[in-house]
Amino acid sequence: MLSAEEWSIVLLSLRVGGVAVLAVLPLAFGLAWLLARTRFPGKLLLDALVHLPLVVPPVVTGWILLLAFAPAGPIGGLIERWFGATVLFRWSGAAIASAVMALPLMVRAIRLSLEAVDRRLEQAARSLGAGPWRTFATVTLPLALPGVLAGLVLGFARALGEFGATITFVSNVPGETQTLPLAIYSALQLPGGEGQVLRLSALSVAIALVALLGSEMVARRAGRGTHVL
Amino acid sequence: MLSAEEWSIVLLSLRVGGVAVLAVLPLAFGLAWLLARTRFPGKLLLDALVHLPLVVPPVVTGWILLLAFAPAGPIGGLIERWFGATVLFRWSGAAIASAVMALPLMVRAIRLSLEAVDRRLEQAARSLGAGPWRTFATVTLPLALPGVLAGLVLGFARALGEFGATITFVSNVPGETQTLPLAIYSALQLPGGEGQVLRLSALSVAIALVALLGSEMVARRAGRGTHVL
Amino acid sequence: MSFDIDVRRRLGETEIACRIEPGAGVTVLFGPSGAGKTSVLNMVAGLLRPERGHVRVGERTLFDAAAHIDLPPEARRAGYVFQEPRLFPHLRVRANLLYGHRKGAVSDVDGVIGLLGIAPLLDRWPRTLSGGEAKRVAIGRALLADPAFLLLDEPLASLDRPRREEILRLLERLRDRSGLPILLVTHDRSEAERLGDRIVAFG
Amino acid sequence: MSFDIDVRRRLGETEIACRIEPGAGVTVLFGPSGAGKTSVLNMVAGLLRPERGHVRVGERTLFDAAAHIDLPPEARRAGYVFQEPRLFPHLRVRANLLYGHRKGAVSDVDGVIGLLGIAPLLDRWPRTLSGGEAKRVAIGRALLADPAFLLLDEPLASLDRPRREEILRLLERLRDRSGLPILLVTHDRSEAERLGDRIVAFG
Amino acid sequence: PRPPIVLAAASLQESMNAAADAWAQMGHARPVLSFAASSALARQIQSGAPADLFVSADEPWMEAVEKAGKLVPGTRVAFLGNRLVLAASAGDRRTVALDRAAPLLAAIGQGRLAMADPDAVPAGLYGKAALRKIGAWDRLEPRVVRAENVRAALALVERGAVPFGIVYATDARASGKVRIAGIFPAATHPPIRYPVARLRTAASPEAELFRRFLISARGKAIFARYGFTPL
Ligand SMILES: Nc1ncnc2c1ncn2[C@@H]1O[C@H](COP(=O)(O)OP(=O)(O)OP(=O)(O)O)[C@@H](O)[C@H]1O
Ligand SMILES: Nc1ncnc2c1ncn2[C@@H]1O[C@H](COP(=O)(O)OP(=O)(O)OP(=O)(O)O)[C@@H](O)[C@H]1O
Ligand SMILES: [Mg+2]
Ligand SMILES: [Mg+2]
Repeated sequence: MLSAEEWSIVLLSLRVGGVAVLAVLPLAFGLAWLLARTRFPGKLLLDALVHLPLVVPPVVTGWILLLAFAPAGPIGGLIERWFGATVLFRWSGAAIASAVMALPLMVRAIRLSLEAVDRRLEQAARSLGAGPWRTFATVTLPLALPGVLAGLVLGFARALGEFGATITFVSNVPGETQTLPLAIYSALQLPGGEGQVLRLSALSVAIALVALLGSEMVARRAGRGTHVL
Repeated sequence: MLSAEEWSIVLLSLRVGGVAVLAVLPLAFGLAWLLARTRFPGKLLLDALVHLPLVVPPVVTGWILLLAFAPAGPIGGLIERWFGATVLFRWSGAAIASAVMALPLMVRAIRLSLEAVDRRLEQAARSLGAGPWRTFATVTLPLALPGVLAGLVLGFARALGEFGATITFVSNVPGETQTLPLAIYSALQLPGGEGQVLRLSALSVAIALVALLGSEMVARRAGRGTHVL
Repeated sequence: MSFDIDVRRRLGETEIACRIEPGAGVTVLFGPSGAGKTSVLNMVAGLLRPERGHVRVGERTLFDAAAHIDLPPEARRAGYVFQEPRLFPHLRVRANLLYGHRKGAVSDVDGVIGLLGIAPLLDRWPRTLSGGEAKRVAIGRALLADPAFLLLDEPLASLDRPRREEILRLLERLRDRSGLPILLVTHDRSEAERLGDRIVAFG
Repeated sequence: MSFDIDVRRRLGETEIACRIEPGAGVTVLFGPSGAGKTSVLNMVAGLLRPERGHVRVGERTLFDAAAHIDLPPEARRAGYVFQEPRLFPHLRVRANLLYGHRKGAVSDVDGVIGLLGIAPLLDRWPRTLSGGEAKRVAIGRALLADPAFLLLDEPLASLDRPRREEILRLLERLRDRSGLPILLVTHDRSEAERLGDRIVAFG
Repeated sequence: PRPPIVLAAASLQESMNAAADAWAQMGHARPVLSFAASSALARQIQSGAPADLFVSADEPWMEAVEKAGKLVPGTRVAFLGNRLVLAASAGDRRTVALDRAAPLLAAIGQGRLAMADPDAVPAGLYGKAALRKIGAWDRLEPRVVRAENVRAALALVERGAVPFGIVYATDARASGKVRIAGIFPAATHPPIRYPVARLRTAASPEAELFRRFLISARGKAIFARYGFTPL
């Protein structure tokens, strides 16, 4: 059904998208929390900063990432010094690009759900002896779960489709950074590559469908209590 | 400050993004409603279809749009027949591309908010004599407003950054389809174009910032009643 | 004008059945917690669909399983005070009160507001109201919707004695002057005996 | 063990001030709707911060504006039954009841559940509960959190008479045996007189 | 040893893959090939990305990389050439002379002409120069459809969205859905040359060997099969 090469592209895409979305989830949640629950000077600026990867064309995001993560760049220098490694041409770099592109979508979705959480339930938890952390873990987080799930789905879908930032940042290295969209790009460069393009696109869609199905199932399980029929 | 050419690019981007997002909003709301409130066979498929433009790389989306809207294509043929016009190489085509790319983000955000609306309030409205439409307009819609606003912001930001589908679908026609990202792409192709890239990117960010500010203000006004302090 | 109700509905484990013979005035639903009182009101209001039976108020048939009649809630003209206030959080108190009010309707807006003592609250958001204040606004909202009958689910719980007295008197007046049929849920026996022309024991 | 409360706080237009001198047993807060009873309970529970004054329970100072003491809610060990049930919608009744329950705590879980008559509800979701059922679960949840004192905001509203009687007896036992200080809001004078060692009139 | 990482312009995808296959058949480790726009690759190199060889689709980007000091001096060689052609959809039987404006203007008429962005992308820049030279640019500029790259311009012709496109001879030859309606005389535009160079960051001992293979007669012969002109 799938050639060995296609399999490896699919696995790479899953790894890049999965790692990207899961790794960036805590950051996304933290940012969503700051934006939903706190007031501080410069909040609007942070909000804008989070939206940046959406507003600026992906190639520019990729270029900025390149400047930051290059061996001579501010972050790349540190990584080089501490780990003796680079993320350029590496799947970890592709995951970084996907994570950055997915971030605004995840933050918005989580923020929407956090804003809808009834604070009086958190008060009830506190009065029942739960500290802020337990309250967060047992009340806030479960009640914000629809947003977290939506964020994961949106972010993962975005990561699956991410092209411009990735190719600009970590190039198009088969087996390392050549995820599905980059493979599709390569196929598009070939005369008569349309068949391959459609095949790979269908693969993307199939993966997304499975992810969606999974998220809907989790949402249904988790929503049994909260959703009014 | 801005050259006449830059001004016209900015205005075009605003028009394309604004028209795209406002025109697709009713559709997005309708889809969000279907997904949030109804059950029907094939719902998951519709859900997946909505996510498609996110999952598939933008160039592929652009390519599919091209196939559909080309004079020989199924939709393009109809437009040609009825209006004697084409959207190819026209700003209307750029708006279509942006709308398609923005759709999944808008649907998700609106759906999240719709799912959080307390149905018992709708029941109360009905018992007070409001028919389904009045209930929708005076209760459901205002309570889902955070999601609508988030959807508009996300969609507009996405439209501002939309590149791959646009250039593939309607190409890069100055004054007609050359929005900010396309102008940025052109500048990126030339050695030494970085200054121009940064300048145009800053413009995008400034526009997004204004849009964000506006949406936050509307959200604050609308949220006075609903948000627990 | 009076209720003529005979409904049945299963909710989870609970089988709810209620029969109210025609008879004017205030009908009190009395019964232990969980007996199905709220569910009956919901069925009369059109918010919960009975499995069988009928709901008639005066001449009007609101629901009849056999005849396939099922008026939507907005056509039933119920003045429903829910067990919990259910105020619209995005509307100020004034807009909540007037939500169901039609221009030119008979109800005396200022009179109701004054009697319920909610005049100082008109510009407030519902979330800033105390429990009893919210309850009073909910009563006002139902009364101002120009209802053809009233469904009151513990309307006087969490109200202090003087307020309770005034609202009781208002309900008595509505019953006596306009002949408005009233279906009242209460756990207070004195309330039930004072207002109730008939008491339907339950569960 | 007793309350020693003196708090002040402005909410919108309302100036809320409450002073409760030390004294054992059940203190009833009695007053018209909107007087500030719920707000006082919130200040004692640590959910609303007084502008000045102090809150002491027994030997413990929970709040003292002058001494800059302000224990967080979770450290106060209040057993708070809110005016509205505030059950966690994502947890079943059982998990709601046990939310504040620590292993090895003295409270008798089965006893409380039996007494409140909520044993058949344990596997249900809160949204399927009737008003009185939800209220009883909320009472159980507060009692099982092993509280150092109780804050009860109209705990018996929307409960039928037999239930009400049983819960009243439970509260009396708690007061008499464990000497648990109780702050009770009620609009029912008979309830107030029966339970209240002191009645603080308000507003 | 680690195989060399070769950053190559996207338009070289097929031919470079063939060259890499041939190299691997000679018993070497197959180089890792990364295809993207020359601009993207050049920026990666400028930022210090650790690659071995760079094959650009035009000289200016190679120039920029050299100026940034990223090349090993003396390793830069322009080894391939290409031609610029007018592609028409396969059903179109016309041939168009491209040494003057009139035939082209007549052929396009009120239609449109696809090409890579004439202000940015190399193929577009060459095309614009050629149209200028034959005096057709001013008349045709409003009719030009600017595509993301030369392949995208070709795709527009393939799908019938536009009747004509200016593309590289190699692209037009490889596509089964277009015909070459005319070839721009070499004198009408700057020479189209593909330079290769070894990068300072090159760590693979094979890098230099592969570069030499590419510019050898054997190497160039492979590219010639795909329509490139060996230089
Ligand atoms: N955010 C606010 N803004 C303005 N007023 C407020 C706000 N919160 C509470 N209030 C007012 O403070 C007063 C005290 O409220 P509280 O809930 O303590 O009353 P209560 O005595 O419990 O009344 P009830 O018996 O009706 O429950 C009320 O008049 C209420 O309207
Ligand atoms: N979705 C459901 N699933 C299972 N049981 C339900 C559901 N909805 C309601 N019930 C049960 O139906 C019964 C009737 O509920 P209802 O709210 O009508 O009671 P009630 O008489 O109003 O009680 P209360 O005086 O406590 O408000 C209750 O036992 C309740 O638990
Ligand atoms: Mg009830
Ligand atoms: Mg209160």
